[in-house]
Amino acid sequence: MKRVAIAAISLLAVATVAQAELVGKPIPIGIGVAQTSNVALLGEEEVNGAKIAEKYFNDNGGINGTPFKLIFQDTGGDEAGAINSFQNLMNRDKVVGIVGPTLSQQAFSADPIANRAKVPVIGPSNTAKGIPQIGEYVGRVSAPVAVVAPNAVKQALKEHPNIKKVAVLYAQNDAFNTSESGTFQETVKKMGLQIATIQKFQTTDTDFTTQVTAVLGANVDLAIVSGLSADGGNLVKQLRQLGYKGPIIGGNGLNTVNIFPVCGQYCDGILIAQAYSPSADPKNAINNALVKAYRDKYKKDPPQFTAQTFTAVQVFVEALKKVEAATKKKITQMELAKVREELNKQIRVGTYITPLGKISLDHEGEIHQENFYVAKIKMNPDNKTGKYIYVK
Amino acid sequence: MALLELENLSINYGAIQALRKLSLEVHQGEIVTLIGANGAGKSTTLRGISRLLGLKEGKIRFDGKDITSAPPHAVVKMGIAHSPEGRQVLARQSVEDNLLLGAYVRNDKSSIHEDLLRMYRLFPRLRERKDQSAGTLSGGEQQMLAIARALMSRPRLLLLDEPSLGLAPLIVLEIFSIIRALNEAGTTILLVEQNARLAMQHSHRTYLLEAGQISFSGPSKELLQDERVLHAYLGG
Amino acid sequence: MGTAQFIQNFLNGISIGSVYAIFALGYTLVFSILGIINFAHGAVFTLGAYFTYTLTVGQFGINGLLAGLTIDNHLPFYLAIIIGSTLAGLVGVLLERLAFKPLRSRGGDQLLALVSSLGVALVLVNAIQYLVGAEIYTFPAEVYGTMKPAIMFKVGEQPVVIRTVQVIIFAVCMFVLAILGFLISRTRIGKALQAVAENQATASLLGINVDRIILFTFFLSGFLGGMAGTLVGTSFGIAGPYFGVTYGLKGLAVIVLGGLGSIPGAVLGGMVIGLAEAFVPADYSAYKEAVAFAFLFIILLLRPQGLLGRPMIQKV
Amino acid sequence: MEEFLQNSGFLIVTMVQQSLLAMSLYYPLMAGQLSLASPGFYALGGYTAAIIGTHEFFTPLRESIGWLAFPLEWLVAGVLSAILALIVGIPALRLRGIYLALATIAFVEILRVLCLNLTITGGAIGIFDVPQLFESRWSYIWIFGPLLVMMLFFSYRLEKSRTGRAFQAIREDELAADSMGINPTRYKVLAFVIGAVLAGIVGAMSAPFLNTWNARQGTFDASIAYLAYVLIGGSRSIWGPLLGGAMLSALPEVLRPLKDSRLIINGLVLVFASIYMPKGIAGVISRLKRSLTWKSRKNGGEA
Repeated sequence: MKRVAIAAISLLAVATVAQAELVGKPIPIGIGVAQTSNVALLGEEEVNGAKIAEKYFNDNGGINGTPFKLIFQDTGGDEAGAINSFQNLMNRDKVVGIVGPTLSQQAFSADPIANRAKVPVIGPSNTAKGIPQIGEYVGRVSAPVAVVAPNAVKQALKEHPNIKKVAVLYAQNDAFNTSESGTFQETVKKMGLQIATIQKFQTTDTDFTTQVTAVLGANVDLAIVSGLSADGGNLVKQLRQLGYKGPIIGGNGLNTVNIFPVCGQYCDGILIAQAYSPSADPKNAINNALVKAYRDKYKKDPPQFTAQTFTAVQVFVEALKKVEAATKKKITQMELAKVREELNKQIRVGTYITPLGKISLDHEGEIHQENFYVAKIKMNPDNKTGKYIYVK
Repeated sequence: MALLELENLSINYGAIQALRKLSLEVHQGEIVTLIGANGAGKSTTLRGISRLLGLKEGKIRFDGKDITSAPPHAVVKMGIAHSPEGRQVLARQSVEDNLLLGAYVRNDKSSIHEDLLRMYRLFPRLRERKDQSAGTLSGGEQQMLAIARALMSRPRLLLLDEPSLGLAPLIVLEIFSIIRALNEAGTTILLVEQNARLAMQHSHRTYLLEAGQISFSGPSKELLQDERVLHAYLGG
Repeated sequence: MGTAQFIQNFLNGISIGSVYAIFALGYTLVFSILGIINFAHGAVFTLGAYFTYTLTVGQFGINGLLAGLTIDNHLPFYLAIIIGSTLAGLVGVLLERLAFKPLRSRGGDQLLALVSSLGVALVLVNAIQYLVGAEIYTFPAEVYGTMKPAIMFKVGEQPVVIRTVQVIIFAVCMFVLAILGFLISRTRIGKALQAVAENQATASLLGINVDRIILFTFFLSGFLGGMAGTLVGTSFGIAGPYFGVTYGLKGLAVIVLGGLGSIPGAVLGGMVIGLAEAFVPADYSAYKEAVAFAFLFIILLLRPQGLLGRPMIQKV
Repeated sequence: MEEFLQNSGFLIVTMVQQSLLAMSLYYPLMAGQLSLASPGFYALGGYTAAIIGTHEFFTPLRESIGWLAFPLEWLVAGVLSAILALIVGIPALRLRGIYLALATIAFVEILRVLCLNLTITGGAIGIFDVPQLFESRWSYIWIFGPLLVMMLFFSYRLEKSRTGRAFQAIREDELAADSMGINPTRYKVLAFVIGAVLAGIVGAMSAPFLNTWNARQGTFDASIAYLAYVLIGGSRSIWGPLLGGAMLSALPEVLRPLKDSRLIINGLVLVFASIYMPKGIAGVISRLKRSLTWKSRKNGGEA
């Protein structure tokens, strides 16, 4: 009896290995981002972008007529959660590729696993150095901020030529903000300005009185803030409330409409280094479509993570189309492993016209983005909503 | 009719059975003494009555009402006050606050104050120390405080657990004369005492408790003459 | 450090400290009576802020079950904060009934209360996210009427500044401390509360309904937590469902420093840690986070009962 | 089967890993000490492995000893944890009950802020691209599994030994133990160090397992999670933390199909488990076992 059972199990095992799996229909694409934990604030923006992309691209014919569906697996805020989410997506949900995870730290943990399993991953918000280098199956559509930041400083100098002393503030427990601030500091030095004070905080902080009074005490002409929406917004608000009058540059983490309610009227005038601008290019049709869909549903402009996740889905969709063109076969008639492999190749070929503008992914999977933007925040009279006015 | 009636009371401490089907009665106006060796279940009986301990079986009636499943604070409200064994005063609070907390169940503000003065008359030492925190009192003073505090609720039945424990002989006598006085003023008293002879001399009836059961009972005067009781508990 | 700088740091410290203190008040209250740490306090704090928000603004964001919902009947802020805090108090009552009382009456390990309150925190935080998403919600600036956002004065030539809302929080903190002090040392229920805190069995022998006092304490703790959450929310916005939970850890340092279970201690502890953080030199701001815990560690070694605590009988 | 391991292998190994971390809390508890320091030592161990595995300073060493670098990492992590445990434990273990727990929480937080600020620990990003011992996550069972078996055996021997009895005596009554000639401080520190070394080694094994290491490993949340493992599992036998760690770490994954509400349910389970299983899972099991044997004996008697 026991022997029979073992035989049956091994037969089954052989069978699953031998019988190559086909891609399911609709074609499954995985979204592994933080839907719970305190990272969910970012994850929710990503989920919204993914959902809009799913509807938009399916309405436009899916993958040459075959619909695709997004499968969401929550990563939570930690590394193990990201791995579990990815494992589920790869092995149980049999996705052709994964968009995720939310944090760079999670990416360093989960991406190698997808890479070894030869499942293409596109990071929607992983900006740390070294992400594309994890492996050949790992790419991203979130530009490392080194290229974005200098523009904002230049713009500030253009508007206020007298700037001499600069204060730099950043959230030290956040990977992105730490590295972004490094770039800001280098840029400032290169431009011959003086860094009068460097203040660190945590993304979980709310009270910045000490940092702000240090900035005020240093008598600076420019403050550069690298933080996320809640902490960054509060910091800006407290800077202004306590009497700082000079220009403020916000890092890319402040490029979200989520900061409007936090700093309210005090958001006005912040220069923001942007990897995505909802209003930079009125001729960008796909961005217009995203902005319209988002406005229809949520009554405001899409934040950057929403646009980047939308873009990640778009890259998958267009690359899948290219796979069909290259192999002259329908995706749904191909083996899963083969599709993943081909898909990964095609992701890195050619360019994409996305809400982020024209982008491409190089052989390593790093994004090359044609345009970066600097915007200035203009608050509406209600002091709760506002816009990013594109300045560069 | 009995003021307090215990019927087949059994109480367990974990796996140990502390009381086995104990029955006793206390009548209006009596002083009843409960004597027995250490661990016989005397304090357990009192703690059962004031509902600090859960019952395994049995019934408790007070003034004809079944209080078996009443919570401890309700029992106090019905007129049973329990002055527990040892130093169960609220050490962090002042003597006066301890006394006022004794009257917690009462609403008649003015007469509470009268009673407070009465307690100070009964226990002048407490008056001297009324603003001190109770933890700084001596053992005897704490005992007085515990009794006085119990009296502050104007109980119809007073449960006294070892009022003489650790006190100097003179103070013990003082306390017993107070007990007598209270009883004459109308308070019914159930008394647990190590000092059996003294307790019996001051009480109307006595129950003898052995291994969680009543082994003997009767008017204190008779029991004081009883050979066996004398031998076993009165060291004579 | 000049005088102005010193005064500025001092004010900064007091203003940060008041936030810690106001969080810690309800936290320490439950400890004082049950000798346990209520990990769900941070969640109740958050909930209070959301309640008040719902009553004053009533406009929900784009995520969660209530996405897009708008409530048109708005209450004035002072009324909303009272009702919101009362609701938070009721959540506290529920918390006691569901997570603490069953444990007590079953005589389980006291430490289990940590786990069950942690469970409640998990439920509350995720339920909030389920309903209103992880977005940031903010109170309109007008909740305190038309006041200047900051107060500035000069010491010598140097300006010293403080945010008005911080002054309000500090004032409320002191007011609450005074009211609590009166409530606890002067009223009947306060005396009963102290008796229960000291010895539950003795308290019940005095005719005090221990159960009801514990319930009252949880209500009070929830009420204070909810009010604190709202006030802090008006200052910083409600930064998602984990908003209050992040105070939980530092709150522990605060209440231990002040003396576990001591109400003035919670305020003093908050101020001391706030001041210590404010006086960390700018160059070492990265280590500011560790200051509270360094204090915690040291005070535990030197004086485990805290600054204002009594030497403790082991409770848990 | 292979597919199952592919998919759930990581989770199963995580369950073993979390059981081990729960056990690291159990040893101090054997001697009556409620220490929540394990996440600190876990973090230290992880950083040790990640630094030895990636830092250029150790490149010649790695090249000369090959895969032996891994056991070396475990050893170094264990030794460093022991040293740090002595430094922290000797002053801290004078505290009791919740006070010790709070002091250890403070220790974990101070360590976290330190790791966030040092260059060698990689700041906020941490250390990534940690060299791998195995290809698949599931294979990591070959290091965590034997460690678990070893620790079970060790605990079994410990409980029967003089040291184990000394722990027991201190747990029951420290003063009485002292008067019996047992030096409480010595044994308390010993129990603390055992737990720290275990947590440190688990950390060193986990850095490759998780591919990366950063200051988000080993936090206050972890302290509380491990405490929950031990209490829900049962704090009176080594099986308690083992079961608690395995079950509670698997719970959110088991609940994954519930999507948005999975963590709400997870929280409810914690509440109900603490209320209805006051002696933990191990307690429930031993009660079941007792009532079964009792019943069968009773039935046997009647027959």
